Amino acid sequence: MKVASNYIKNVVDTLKTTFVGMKITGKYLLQKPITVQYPDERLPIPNRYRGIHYLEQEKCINCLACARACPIDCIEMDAVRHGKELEWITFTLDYQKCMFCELCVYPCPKDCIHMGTEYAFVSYDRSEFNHDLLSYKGMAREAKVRMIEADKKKQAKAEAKAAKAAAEAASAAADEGAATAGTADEDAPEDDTAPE
Amino acid sequence: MGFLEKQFQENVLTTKVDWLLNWCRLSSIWPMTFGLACCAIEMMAVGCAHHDIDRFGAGAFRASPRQADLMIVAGTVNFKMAERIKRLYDQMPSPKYVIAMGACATGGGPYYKFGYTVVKGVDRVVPVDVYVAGCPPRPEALLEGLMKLQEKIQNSSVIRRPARTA
Amino acid sequence: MDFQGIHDRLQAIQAPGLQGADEPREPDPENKKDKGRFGDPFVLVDAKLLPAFLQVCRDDERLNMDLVADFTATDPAKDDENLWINVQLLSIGQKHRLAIKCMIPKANAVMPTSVPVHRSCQWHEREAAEMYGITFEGHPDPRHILLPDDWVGFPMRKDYEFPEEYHGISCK
Amino acid sequence: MTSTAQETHEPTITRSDEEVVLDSGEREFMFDVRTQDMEVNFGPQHPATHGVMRILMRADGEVCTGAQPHLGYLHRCAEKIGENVEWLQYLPYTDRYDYLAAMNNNLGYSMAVEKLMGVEIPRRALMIRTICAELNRIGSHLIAFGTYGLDLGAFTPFLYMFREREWMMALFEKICGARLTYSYIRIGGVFNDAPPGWLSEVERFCDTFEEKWKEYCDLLMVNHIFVKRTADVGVIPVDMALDFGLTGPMLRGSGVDFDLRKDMPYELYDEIWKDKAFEIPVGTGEKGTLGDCWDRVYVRVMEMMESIKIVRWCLAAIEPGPVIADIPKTLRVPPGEAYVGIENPRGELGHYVVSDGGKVGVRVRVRGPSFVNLAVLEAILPGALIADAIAIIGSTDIVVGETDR
Repeated sequence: MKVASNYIKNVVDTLKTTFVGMKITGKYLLQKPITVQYPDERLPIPNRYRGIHYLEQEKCINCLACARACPIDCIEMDAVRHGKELEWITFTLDYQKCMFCELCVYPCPKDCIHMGTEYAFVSYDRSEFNHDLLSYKGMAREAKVRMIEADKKKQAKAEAKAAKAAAEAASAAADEGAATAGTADEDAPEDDTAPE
Repeated sequence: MGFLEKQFQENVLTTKVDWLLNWCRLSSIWPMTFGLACCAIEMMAVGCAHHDIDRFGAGAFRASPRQADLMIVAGTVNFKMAERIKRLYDQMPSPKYVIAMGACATGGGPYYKFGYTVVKGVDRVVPVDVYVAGCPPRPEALLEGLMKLQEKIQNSSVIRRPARTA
Repeated sequence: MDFQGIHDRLQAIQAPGLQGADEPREPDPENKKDKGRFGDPFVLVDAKLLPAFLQVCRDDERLNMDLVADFTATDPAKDDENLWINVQLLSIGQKHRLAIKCMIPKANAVMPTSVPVHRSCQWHEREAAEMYGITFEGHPDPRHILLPDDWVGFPMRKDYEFPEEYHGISCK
Repeated sequence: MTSTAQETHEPTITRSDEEVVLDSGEREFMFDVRTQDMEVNFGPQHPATHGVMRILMRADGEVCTGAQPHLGYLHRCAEKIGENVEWLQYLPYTDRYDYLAAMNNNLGYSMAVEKLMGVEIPRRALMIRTICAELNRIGSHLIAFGTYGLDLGAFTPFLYMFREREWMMALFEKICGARLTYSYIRIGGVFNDAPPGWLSEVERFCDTFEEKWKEYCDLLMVNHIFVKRTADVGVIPVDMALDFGLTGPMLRGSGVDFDLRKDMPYELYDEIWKDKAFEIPVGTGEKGTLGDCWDRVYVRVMEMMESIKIVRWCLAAIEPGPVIADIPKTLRVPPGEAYVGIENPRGELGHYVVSDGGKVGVRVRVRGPSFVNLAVLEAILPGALIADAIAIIGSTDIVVGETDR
């Protein structure tokens, strides 16, 4: 008898709890679905999202701080320095290794490498993941202009100095002339470093 | 087949058949439940309500490789697992596709340098069709990868099958 | 109980293999090269008597160390001739911890197993054995646990060289 | 699953002399059914292994007579990496062993290094750390509970639980920018202050979650089928639990009232516990024997609510202030060794760090709770039915990233 009553109790319990479950499921039947229709509508990406990197190349000074901070050395950068201006050769970030930890962003002294809100990066070929962050190779136009101007200034200054020194050497007395030339030598490098 | 192959190349009928077959294939890519590591959680998220992968016809996660078309390698592959992956891939019926999800499956990821047991890229074991970057990628990125795969299937030809290299 | 109390108790019951204690200290201001030692205090135990020591810790009612929280090894440096065995004990009843350290020579890394005392040591010892090349005498299941069975070398040793390839898959 | 026949003798059925008299007075005869012993390989590719783990089971008919877990299918050399990268650079790797509770891992590692350095953490940072760790505990238990339902054949709760988890992940995304691998709790505090409006959104999450939590209980915990499949299955007695060194919900499910947050408090838990803001749920044996699968799931489900209480306490007490202590950019950790165990969703996560005063650690040892908890399968699977094996494995709630590291 007890077996039969147990059996009936089991059946009743099952039906009862199933009904409770179905009630909850049914409650959601008429609600608006939460699915995001991805390619058409997109979830808002917060500002702090750690997505694909981008680089403000004009600010970068090729100090290698980000490359050193990276736990897996996925940043490779190389540039040639012309006076104050940089000629970029390469700045790549390897997404085959990168783990989006943001440790490269904070050591930057010029605050020029950032993580953007772009997240979808797919490819048929994994070598494409060796991502080039440079927006231009070589030198920027402004930098080139600045460099040429600086060069010109430098040249002009050197010429002026040479002319002055020659004139002084020619006109003034020998012992006084040497002292003035010394001060001119000290002034010259400071002028070079202010091309703007 | 050599003679027939030439006959059917630029035919209106074959292009239509191609289109139809490709359309059938790309709208029902059944992936295999094959979660390895962290990326598997995002793969589960793709299957859930927010990013419902069923909208692309790829929501029927199969437990058996015999019923699956797509292997999403979601996570780090190490040497012990690599031979199992190879075996699972061999068990899948053709045409079969592989998505390498995340940095670890793509090229070793964060374990590239000191991971002595980590395979540096699952393409050393099985051929990969689409790579998805991220560690782990957002669910949307995986959907993007799936769409890229569908694009690839759409552009392939059934009659002129490209030689696959294992 | 704090560490001092545990150490006193261990001395009072004459725990087998107890060799001493090491407590953290501030750097010596006079000696510039001394950087001090920070962190946790621990007791030094003879590796050969570790199972007996663990049993005493478990059975003594004042110490009552029920759990082996962690059992691991450490290779301190490439040119160091010893490996460390680090055991962390936890008492659920008394709510205290005890750190144990043993030294075993790298040249002859053999010590008795602690599995008869705590079964939780079984997997920890298997891991330590494959990673550091320590032989646990009397271990019931001395197989590899994390690495493949045919793996060569002991990866966690400081002088380990990374493999070139494994079963035809290149590691570079 | 693949199976291989071991012996080829014919199945025989013999009636044993024992007979059992049930309470109802009916007599039940025990039959000795001798069948071939089979080896059943469970995994590594199986939807119910929660990752890649292989269990080699020996089955005699329907009964499992032996089980041997095989690990290492996700061994990622985390400890070796810890000896090769700088202290701060190791932090992102801590995300990746227990990837369901990355905040807790960050917290454990940071606390171990802080213990060596002796840094004092600003109070606001402690608050945010606690909030994040507890929210992540909820998220982790949601997955554990949801996938457990999935293993036992209930698909719908899984979808519901992922809905809440998506919200929780969106919260984390707002504060640190990643969904799964946060690296947010850093050595010395937290990395970034909470953005404006974040704390009030956490509050809204708590309100909504409390309602939904009741639904989950109705859906699964009292469901008759669920109870039948979990009660009296996979019982772990207290002695066995202690012998195997189990911690966390596995231990509390066996009725031991031990939680590191209460018994060996760290960070702010001392204060919160003294305020009686939360309780430690312990298995009661309500539906079956004490220490069965149902009790373990029960502990996890109740813990979610306690986490909500802790979050609410922090939200009420949080004050503005700095969020990170003044630590140098390149960490030089003073020499010494420290072990810190914290209460992860799965048990005690221990970090044992050794430093020699340099930039790079000498040893970073991770004591993963899953690794220890998994070992108990060797003892509880033999004697269980093959059909119950899934229920038992699911109730241990392992994350393979942590067992293998």
